[in-house]
Amino acid sequence: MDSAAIVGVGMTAIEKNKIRDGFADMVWEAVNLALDDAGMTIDDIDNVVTTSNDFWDGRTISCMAVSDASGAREKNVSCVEGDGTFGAFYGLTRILSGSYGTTLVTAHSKGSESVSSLITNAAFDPIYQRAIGMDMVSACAMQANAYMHRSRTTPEQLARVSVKNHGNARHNPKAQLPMAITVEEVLASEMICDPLHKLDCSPVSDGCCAMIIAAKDRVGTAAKPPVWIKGAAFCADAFHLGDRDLSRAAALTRAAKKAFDMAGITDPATQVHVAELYDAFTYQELMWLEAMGLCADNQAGHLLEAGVFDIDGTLPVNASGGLLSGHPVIAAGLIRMAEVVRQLRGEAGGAQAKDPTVGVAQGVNGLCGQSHCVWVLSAES
Amino acid sequence: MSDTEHVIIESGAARQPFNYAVGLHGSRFLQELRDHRRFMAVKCPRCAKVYIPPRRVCGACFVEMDEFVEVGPQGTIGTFTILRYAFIDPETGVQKPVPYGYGFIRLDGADTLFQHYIDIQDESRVKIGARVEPVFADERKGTVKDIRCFRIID
Amino acid sequence: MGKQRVAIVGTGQTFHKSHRPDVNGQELINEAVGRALVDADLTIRDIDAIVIGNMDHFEGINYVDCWSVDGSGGFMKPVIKLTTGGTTGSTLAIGGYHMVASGLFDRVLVIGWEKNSESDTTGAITTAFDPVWDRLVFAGAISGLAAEAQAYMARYSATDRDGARVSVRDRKHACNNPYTQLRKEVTVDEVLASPMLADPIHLLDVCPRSDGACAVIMAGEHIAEKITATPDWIWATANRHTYTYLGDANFGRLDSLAAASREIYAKAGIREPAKEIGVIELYQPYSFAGIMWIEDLGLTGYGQGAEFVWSGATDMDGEIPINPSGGVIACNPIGATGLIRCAEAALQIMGKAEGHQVPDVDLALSTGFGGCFWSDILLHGRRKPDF
Amino acid sequence: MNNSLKHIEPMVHHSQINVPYTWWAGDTAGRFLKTLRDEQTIMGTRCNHCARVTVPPRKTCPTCFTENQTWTAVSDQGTVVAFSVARRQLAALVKKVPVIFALIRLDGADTALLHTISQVDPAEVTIGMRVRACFSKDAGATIMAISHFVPTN
Repeated sequence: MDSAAIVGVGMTAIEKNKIRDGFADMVWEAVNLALDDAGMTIDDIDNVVTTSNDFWDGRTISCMAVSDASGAREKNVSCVEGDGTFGAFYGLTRILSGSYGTTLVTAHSKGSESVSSLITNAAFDPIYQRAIGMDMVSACAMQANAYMHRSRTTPEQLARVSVKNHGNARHNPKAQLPMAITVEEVLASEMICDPLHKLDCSPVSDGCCAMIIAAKDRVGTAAKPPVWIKGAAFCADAFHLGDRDLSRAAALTRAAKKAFDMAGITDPATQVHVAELYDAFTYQELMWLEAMGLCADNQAGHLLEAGVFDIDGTLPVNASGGLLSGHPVIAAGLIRMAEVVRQLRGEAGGAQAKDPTVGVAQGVNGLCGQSHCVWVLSAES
Repeated sequence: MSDTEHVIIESGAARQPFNYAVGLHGSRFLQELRDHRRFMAVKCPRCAKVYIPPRRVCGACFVEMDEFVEVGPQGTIGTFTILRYAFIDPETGVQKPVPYGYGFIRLDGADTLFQHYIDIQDESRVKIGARVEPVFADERKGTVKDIRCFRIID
Repeated sequence: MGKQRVAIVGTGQTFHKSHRPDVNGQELINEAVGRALVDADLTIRDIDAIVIGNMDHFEGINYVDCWSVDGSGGFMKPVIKLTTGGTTGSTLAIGGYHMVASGLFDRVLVIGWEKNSESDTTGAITTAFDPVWDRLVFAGAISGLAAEAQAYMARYSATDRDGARVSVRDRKHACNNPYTQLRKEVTVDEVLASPMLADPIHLLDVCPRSDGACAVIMAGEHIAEKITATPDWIWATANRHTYTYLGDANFGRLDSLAAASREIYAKAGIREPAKEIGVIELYQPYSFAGIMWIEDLGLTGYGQGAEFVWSGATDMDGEIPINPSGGVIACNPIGATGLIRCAEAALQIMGKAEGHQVPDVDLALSTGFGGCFWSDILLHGRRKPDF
Repeated sequence: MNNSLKHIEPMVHHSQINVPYTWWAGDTAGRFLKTLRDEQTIMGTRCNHCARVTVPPRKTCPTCFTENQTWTAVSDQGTVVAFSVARRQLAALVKKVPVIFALIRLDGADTALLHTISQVDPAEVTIGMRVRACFSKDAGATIMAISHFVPTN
């Protein structure tokens, strides 16, 4: 697939609490950065897709807050609820349908404004589950246990993900938590929910990302070389955690296979050069790597220890610092895509992988990775 | 077990607290209202439209705005209704007493309307185009409720 | 893979009611999905992707796309959620269109739903408005609409009898639609005698609260005609959002609908919409909109909407029947409502509207409206579009 | 940032969303919950197509998407397939920490039920552990009619 490309990306700094900024302020900043990046003005944008979540934003029809700031006035605009990768997917279809030549996609969230435990508790079924009192952390901790039990992954290996990603974030001026830490420090940090320590969990964050996707015949007008969309797919698993094999991400496996098939990739572990994955918790990076076929089953922990996923490894993973270093939900997946774009353009500075031409990005919706969206991007058409 | 009994699950005391950032444009407005009983609107540098409440971006022009202009405090009723059915205010969980006036005020000098309550002591005087002035709350805290309502002055 | 034309090949609705204690939300969704699959003679295995939406704070469930897979059939399929408030249903239809038109999917299931009986509707609607500027003094959706009607009446000297005439029309049409909620004829005098909610809106001028779901199956052009002999071709889609804060609205006009409809007419080469379009399913949450918004749609000149409605032109046997289904005034499961308009327009094109069928419809229009003055439009045709 | 706003103190509006919900359980979940309350029995549904027994029950088989289901009682004992132990008192938690959350596959069921385990040292909980349900008479027809699970010995 070579019909569309990413021609501009922009993101705010990821911070704990952007007290000066409302949603529109963040979107305005990210959109203007994306337009500058693309060498475009708002008049070059044919349509807009904003991405937000009514629960996180504390507002029904949360997208209303950002329609002016995203330049959607007098344009066709739509609003996806969920991770930004899903917003980008809808934006892509609006180009492939032939209706529009360019789509501006935004995704924003301010975790600082709400109580995330209550927001994610509301994702549990109100009749069968909610009163039990779970949230995203306690659910994912359960999945971490199931994954570790099956794959024999150790707490030290989980901690190593945190060490790597916080360390990588030191090269990313927009990251919230750049840190030089040790495995021992991760394991000594507060136990939030067994087996997840505080440093196994991503922080609460504010941030916004914007992206401009263009049809093939419009990429020539952009300021920078296009990053081509070679494959994109998404898939949802069962809702009830007890209906799934929680130690595996079957929906991710399916979405990744479809995206790789579209891109003509037969051996992702060798043909992908850089990956930005949804590491909301340390175990997720390892579990998603295996589920996507970026490494063999039960091997992610060992390969991590061998340095394969370091910036100078053979498959750098979350060279940006990942979500562990800043996690504005909803924007999170779109930021992963933007970071892959930066890598493929050679703009990642100290986090730059060596000459990558193919990268993957992933976004997640729902509890314990129920629904995934996978993007395969390439510097080459 | 009764087959006709429909089971209901209730949310009970569950609620979601929020700390909404007002933004700097809005903060300036609320502080002027609280401290000086002044209405500060913002003017678009391109189309010259005067917006209240002030906001950062003119949606029509896609430009940032930073020229504040004082508007009001008097204005005219742009449109209105008189609410006669009661509902639960989701913020307080309590019903507001009805009837009450609810309208959109065109403050002198502003191009957009300002939503608020309208005093309806004499319903016959409440009409589109009627002149109004704000009635301020005794204790002002920096919210739009620092205005109690608008009252008819002609 | 490649872009392709899109048609609706099946629709399904629940029997919309004030409350459905016998089913949870997933099961409600499932009823509509099941009927749409039967209508298209497909199984869930034939569906490539699902587009779903509602308004979160009506049911208090986060990540509904994920939660609903038991009912939607989304297990191990691509599922995406779109939400734009009152326009959600029509936004979903536009989303389904692009998903199929992109060539990435051939058969897409579009689902809109709401169980309004599970929350305080006005309380939940209030959460849709800006927490700092609008929410503190917001007086419910009906008050906003009432302010719009007041502005229109002042500008064009319309009366509450004009509004009542629209309610009489839609409530009469609803009697022919077994799926809708309120099926009782009323007179103009009965509308005017019903309790005043917010001047000038009486109880019988507005929509009820509803539980309901609607599902629509869209297919790419190379298979649509194999699925049904009478596909409903989607000719064009358009939308506009103009809201920033409530006080920004141009009260008395729906600028977003005017702009979106002009885009549609330009795409399809329509010059005289009232003559060229056969039927309209208008997202009309209260009666006065039935006068005002047909002017914004260009069916008649500004200030002439009431006269147009009184002439009978929008009745079932008129020049351009509006809301043969009974419209939103007869039932309003909000997240489904816009999609119901789309499904009803499809039924008219496909000739499946039974008791409320308008004869020989070649072109139909369905719209969506959001409480913040947003508009969506889809143009449906019996003939495959040649553009 | 422009000059006119340089010295403005950013404000935060403290608020809440306080909309009450009354969810209809529906006939299927309603029967499950009433049976819990009235008979302290855990019911599932067996799909007549794929033969999987789903607990909690569903009107439609989640995998086959058919309504062809038979009600069947499952055991109140089962096996832990996943668990976590909440140590920090996050807002959603109803009970005081530590709270042990678990997915429990009841004997006779093919899917696992989400609930809590009590009366055990969290350090002793393992995947594969056997547990049984304890019922509560005060919780009405809710999922808390199972108050928690305990180890079987």
